[in-house]
Amino acid sequence: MSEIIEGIYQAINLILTLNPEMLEITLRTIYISLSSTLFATIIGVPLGGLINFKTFKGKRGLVNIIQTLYSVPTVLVGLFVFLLISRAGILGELNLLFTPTGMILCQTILIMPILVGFTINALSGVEKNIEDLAMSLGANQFQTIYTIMKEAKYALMGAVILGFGRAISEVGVALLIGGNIRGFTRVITTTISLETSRGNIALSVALGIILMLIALVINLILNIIQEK
Amino acid sequence: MSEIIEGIYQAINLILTLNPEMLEITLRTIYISLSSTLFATIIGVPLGGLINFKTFKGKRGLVNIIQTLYSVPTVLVGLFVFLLISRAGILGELNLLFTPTGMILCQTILIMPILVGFTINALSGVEKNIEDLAMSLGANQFQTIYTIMKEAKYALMGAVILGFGRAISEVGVALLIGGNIRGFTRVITTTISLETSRGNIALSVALGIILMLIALVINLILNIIQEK
Amino acid sequence: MYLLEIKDLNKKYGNKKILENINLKVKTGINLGLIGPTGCGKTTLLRLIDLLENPTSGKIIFDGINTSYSKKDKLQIRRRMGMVFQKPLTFKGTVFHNVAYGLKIRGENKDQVQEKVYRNLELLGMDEYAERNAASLSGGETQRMALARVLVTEPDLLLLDEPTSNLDPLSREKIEELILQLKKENKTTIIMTTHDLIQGQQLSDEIVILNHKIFQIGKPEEIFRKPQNQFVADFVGVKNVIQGQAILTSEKLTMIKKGNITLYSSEKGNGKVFASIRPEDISLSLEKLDNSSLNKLKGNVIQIEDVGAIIHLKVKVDSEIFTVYMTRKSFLDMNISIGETLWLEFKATGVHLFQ
Amino acid sequence: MYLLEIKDLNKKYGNKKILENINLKVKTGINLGLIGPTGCGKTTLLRLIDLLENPTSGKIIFDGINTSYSKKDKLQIRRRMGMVFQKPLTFKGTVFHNVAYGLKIRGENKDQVQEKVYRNLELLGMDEYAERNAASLSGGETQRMALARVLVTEPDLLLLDEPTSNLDPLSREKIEELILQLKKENKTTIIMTTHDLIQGQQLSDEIVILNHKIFQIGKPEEIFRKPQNQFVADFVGVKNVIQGQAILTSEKLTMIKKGNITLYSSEKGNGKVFASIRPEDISLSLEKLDNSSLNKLKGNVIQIEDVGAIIHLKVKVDSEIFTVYMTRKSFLDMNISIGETLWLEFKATGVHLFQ
Amino acid sequence: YASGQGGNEVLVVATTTSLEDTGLLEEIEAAFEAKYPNIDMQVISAGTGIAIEYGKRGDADIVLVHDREREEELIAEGIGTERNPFAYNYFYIIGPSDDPAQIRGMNAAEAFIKIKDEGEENPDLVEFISRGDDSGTHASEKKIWDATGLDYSKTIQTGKWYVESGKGMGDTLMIANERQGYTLSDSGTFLSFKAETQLEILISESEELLNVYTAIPINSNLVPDTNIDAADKLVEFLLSSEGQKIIEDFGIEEYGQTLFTPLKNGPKPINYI
Ligand SMILES: Nc1ncnc2c1ncn2[C@@H]1O[C@H](COP(=O)(O)OP(=O)(O)OP(=O)(O)O)[C@@H](O)[C@H]1O
Ligand SMILES: Nc1ncnc2c1ncn2[C@@H]1O[C@H](COP(=O)(O)OP(=O)(O)OP(=O)(O)O)[C@@H](O)[C@H]1O
Ligand SMILES: [Mg+2]
Ligand SMILES: [Mg+2]
Repeated sequence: MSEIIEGIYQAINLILTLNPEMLEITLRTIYISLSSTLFATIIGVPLGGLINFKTFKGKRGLVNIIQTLYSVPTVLVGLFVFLLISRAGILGELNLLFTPTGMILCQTILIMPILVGFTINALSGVEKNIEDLAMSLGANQFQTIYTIMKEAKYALMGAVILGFGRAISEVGVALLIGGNIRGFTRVITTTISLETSRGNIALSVALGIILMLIALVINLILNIIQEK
Repeated sequence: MSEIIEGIYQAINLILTLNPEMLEITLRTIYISLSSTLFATIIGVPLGGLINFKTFKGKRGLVNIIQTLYSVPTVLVGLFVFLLISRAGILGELNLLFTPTGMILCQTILIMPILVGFTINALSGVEKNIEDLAMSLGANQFQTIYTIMKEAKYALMGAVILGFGRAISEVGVALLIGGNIRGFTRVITTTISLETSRGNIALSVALGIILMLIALVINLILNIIQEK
Repeated sequence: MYLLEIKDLNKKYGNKKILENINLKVKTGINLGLIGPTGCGKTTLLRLIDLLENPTSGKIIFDGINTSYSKKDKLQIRRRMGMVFQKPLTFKGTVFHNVAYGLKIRGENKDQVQEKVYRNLELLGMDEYAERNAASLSGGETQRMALARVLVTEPDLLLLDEPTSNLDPLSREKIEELILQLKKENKTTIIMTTHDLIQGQQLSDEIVILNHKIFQIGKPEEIFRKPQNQFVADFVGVKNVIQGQAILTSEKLTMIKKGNITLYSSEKGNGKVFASIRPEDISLSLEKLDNSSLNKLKGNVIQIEDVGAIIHLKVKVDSEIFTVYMTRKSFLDMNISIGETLWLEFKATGVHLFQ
Repeated sequence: MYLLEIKDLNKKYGNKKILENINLKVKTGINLGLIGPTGCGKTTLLRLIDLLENPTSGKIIFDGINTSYSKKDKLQIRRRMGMVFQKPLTFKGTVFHNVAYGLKIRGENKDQVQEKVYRNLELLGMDEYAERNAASLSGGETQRMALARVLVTEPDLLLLDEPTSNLDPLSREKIEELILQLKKENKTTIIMTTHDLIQGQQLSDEIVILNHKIFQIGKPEEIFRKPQNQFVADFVGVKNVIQGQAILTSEKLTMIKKGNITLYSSEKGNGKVFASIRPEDISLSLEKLDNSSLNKLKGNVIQIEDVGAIIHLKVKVDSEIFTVYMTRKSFLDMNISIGETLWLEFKATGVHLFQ
Repeated sequence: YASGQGGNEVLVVATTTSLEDTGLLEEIEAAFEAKYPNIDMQVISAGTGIAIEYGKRGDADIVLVHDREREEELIAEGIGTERNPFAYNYFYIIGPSDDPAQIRGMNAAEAFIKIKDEGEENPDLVEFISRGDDSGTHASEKKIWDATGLDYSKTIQTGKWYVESGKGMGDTLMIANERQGYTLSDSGTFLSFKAETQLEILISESEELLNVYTAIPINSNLVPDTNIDAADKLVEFLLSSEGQKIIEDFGIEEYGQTLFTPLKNGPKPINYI
């Protein structure tokens, strides 16, 4: 277990010395995971809202499929997107492979089911009557959905935090789509995986600790936003 | 994209031919991920219940930390458990490294924060008054918690399905703790990762499809349980 | 003009018919009371009117617009209505937020919102509560907040589902005054359900007696004095109902016989009828008096009930039991006790006939 | 024996004192009415008694056990109580499930649960609803289900928070009968809040007038006839309250002066006092009659209100306005109209004094 | 410095993990980009199979691998332009220090036969951990089995002693350490991991253990959009005396010994064709 103590020590050291490469990797990690979370939220939450509020045939089945997608392995999403954006793929022209943009795209897809699914979960927890109340007070469909989301904001924020957690901690997509290119697509998780395969376990632990600190800070910020 | 069609074709083929190695890997995958989900549920849901119902100083902070743990990278958990159960570790005696049991242990730890966190989320969505109602009708603390869980069963089942999804789709822990040893700790995700590194993209896609089918069936079963 | 017309409205839940064949016209500016037993469909009807639910069949026409046609108009129509729900409902957040909601979603500017919210909270004696967490309000406070929440939007049609059920008498009186004032000053049309018959009678211009179907529509005094059928009579608490055989004896007089009892009514009737006499129309005396009342019955006091202002007596005449009201004063003056023999007198104009 | 004793109870939310210095003893088997304006702390008091909330200070002693001591006893004590909440609350699931809840958690066997649930549902006319989704019940149905849910557990102490606020008159009467029956047959002690003063008066053995503090405890007739202070008088709707200067003229008579009005009361008073006369104790005549009533005042009719059974008159005497009740019959007989001059008469025993 | 900035021409290099994991490519990248400031060299490290796949799909401009058979296939398909061997080292046969199968001093093929025999007899004591992932290292292992005259696919079915990790070199070494088994490792990875394990080099410098690293630019005629110019420049650089010097010196600082021998400037291996 000495590696853990060593890891903590190294983590403190990395933070205190403000290692420029570390800083760059950290900022990129935040940028990529926050962007994917943002996009997935912007698309997934309204989509979840729509599914929750519409009654249609096969809704139950759709929710089942969305929940099944929680189980999609990152490599599978990675492969799928890879086939799409690799030069030989349909979107090959866009040159997205091995770029941060490609990573954001892929992670957005990856965490989308979580956001859609847990939006549905969160909203279905809100009393049905609140919907009536909002509508009765003259809210249009959009305003009604927005109101109910505000009622469920605690649960929704949980989903967003989870999506963010999945994005920032994810390594499969980051490796396959990002390629772990130093100075360009290297993020904390891929660095951990590289350092682990190099046998630098203490350094990996240190990086893991830094990742957790980032996540903590971002969660705190998201929680403050939620309070408003 | 031809690999995807090829992948679907191969998936059908693998299923129809009942490839014995494939069958073995599939059963192991189900065994390991269901076991971890079960343990994490048994521990995590009551724990989440306890946290939700007790008022104590630092509760808010604790919830924040739990939510932060959504972001814990699988490699980090993997490394931690690895250091614990490897020969040189404290639990080295137990010979858990590179065994299915070790994988279950580690995945249980991995998905625990999700179950605890989303249990809190789900329960906090239940009207505070329901708690009073249960207590007033003479429910003891345990019965009160159980009642509120039943009120929130939809959201709780969402958390369990998510935990299961994370466990079955996870590859970092499976590789680091399981070791992807053929015939012993190899599961679908580690096979996908192996086949991908071998460049067998279509086969990886096929395996991914099979994984999704398993997840679908298990979700359906969980949903039927929930209905009761 | 009719603000609201309901035509052949039906509503089922599953196979259960909740509302059957509802036809109703509500004039602009009137106050319509919706009265009926528990589970009779009052809330359902209000929800249908507020376009929160779709009818199984039939039409709801609001201000000339058929609400089932124009899907897009629904929102506009709903914005001209306001409903206070029977079940206390609050948005998370402060009382201010709750009351401001309707204005905010209509995009009114901040100052206006501020001004209107406070004005309406004041109106309901809730201005001190503006910054309170709405969830922590008491039952009655919640109800007043809910009313303020609707009033800020100045609806043309106000739907009130038991708006005073959680209020103490003083607060209730204030709300009742407010409702009357709204009608007078803002020409707001109001449909309100109530279980409080007195309230219904006092506040309404017209009353609908509902029990899945409409049993009677009319002015309060019609409903209470001339119930059109047994259901309404029972429900509005018409106390002395006697089923008997009627014979028209002259142009202006019907004679009703039931056992040894003979009654005279100035209304027309024939064959099997119900006759009802309002308790306060019956006077009591210790001896048979010689006066113009046509109906004079002898009976024994079997029960005395002290209901505060008024004493309720039950007097047995033949096999029928009559309820009679009298003031405490005359009760004490006459020194009535149980078992005493008394004479009941009432005029033929006081005997109402229905089937 | 006292089933419940409350000693020096205080409850604050934040800095707001909700309940101050509550002292109350509730005898086993009695029916205590809790009456007070909106937001006065009724629900809070019931919640404290049901041990759902902790007092800021003070003791609640149930059947001799101090509930603040023994944490473990709380559950046992709570199982001997039952509360019907003001806000309609249901567990997800059927009506049966809701009503069976209390029995199931007490571990009763299936047959017994089945039998008791159906017996109580029937008692409340809800047996047909057993398999219905509880969330889809109407307001009144929910309230009846909530009562059944509590009754199955046969509590020693029943706490009812506005148990009939959503019920129509007929259902309400049934519930009222049920409450009286429970008291009689099961010796259940009941504490109930109500906004319906008549209900409070009819059902309660004792009434507590609450407004954060206890303003009066007493038998219903004491409360309604002899309010101890202005608050209670106002609240219970004592109509004719006159503040004047009292002089004790003899052993048995107090003279009260207010402007040109002089009143005589058979109660003792001195200095500044309030005098109240119940509207139904006042009789009216067109001329000053020569009889034994000590109080005879001349006034003008300024308002006539028709409240169904009874006519309410407002009569202006000097600068005071008196409310007088009379039956429709005598109203018509006397042919009273607005502006008419009348004589008010009442006995000295009908004038109640308080400060 | 960050290679993401400055360069306006991108050179994507797909490499097997062993080159990246040792850190050699980082130094090469630094020097190469210093020389060609307008080229941004981006290194993707992946399993041999997927690295070659990247090449085939045009996602990489050049691949650096160590699997002769597949390299030749790539040339034959016309996807790779030519093989440019630029460095070599030897695989090691690694095992527990007590060497339960007693293979010390043998050549690679003999050692494999010994491990198999002992392993079949006593699978609790003697195990061989194979990468089993079709990597360059795995390909070399197969070649050694071929050299023993045994049929590879039958051999690996003969019992519990043959364990397939299906993972990268580092992880496979960890498994070997945990199970106290034998394995075949490239020298660079083993030296990185030595400190973490109680394993020893039992056999090195056997003829069959030769491990040659090759650079293959991707043919821009067949796979459009690849940056063949920059790829050629990298090949040129790897084979230049500057590049060869970097390879020669790499590792002395960290491990006290060289990890790779430059193939153009350094001594040629025995029997090298
Ligand atoms: N979703 C539903 N499914 C089945 N029955 C329903 C549903 N919703 C309401 N009902 C039934 O319809 C009837 C009418 O309900 P409604 O709420 O309109 O009654 P109400 O007249 O408002 O009664 P109350 O005075 O008790 O509030 C009730 O018997 C109720 O149980
Ligand atoms: N959590 C809280 N924070 C602050 N004030 C509160 C809180 N809960 C209740 N109150 C206030 O305490 C007062 C008493 O509330 P309570 O519910 O006991 O009133 P009540 O007598 O039952 O009124 P009602 O007749 O309207 O139901 C109210 O003014 C209410 O706003
Ligand atoms: Mg209703
Ligand atoms: Mg209350």
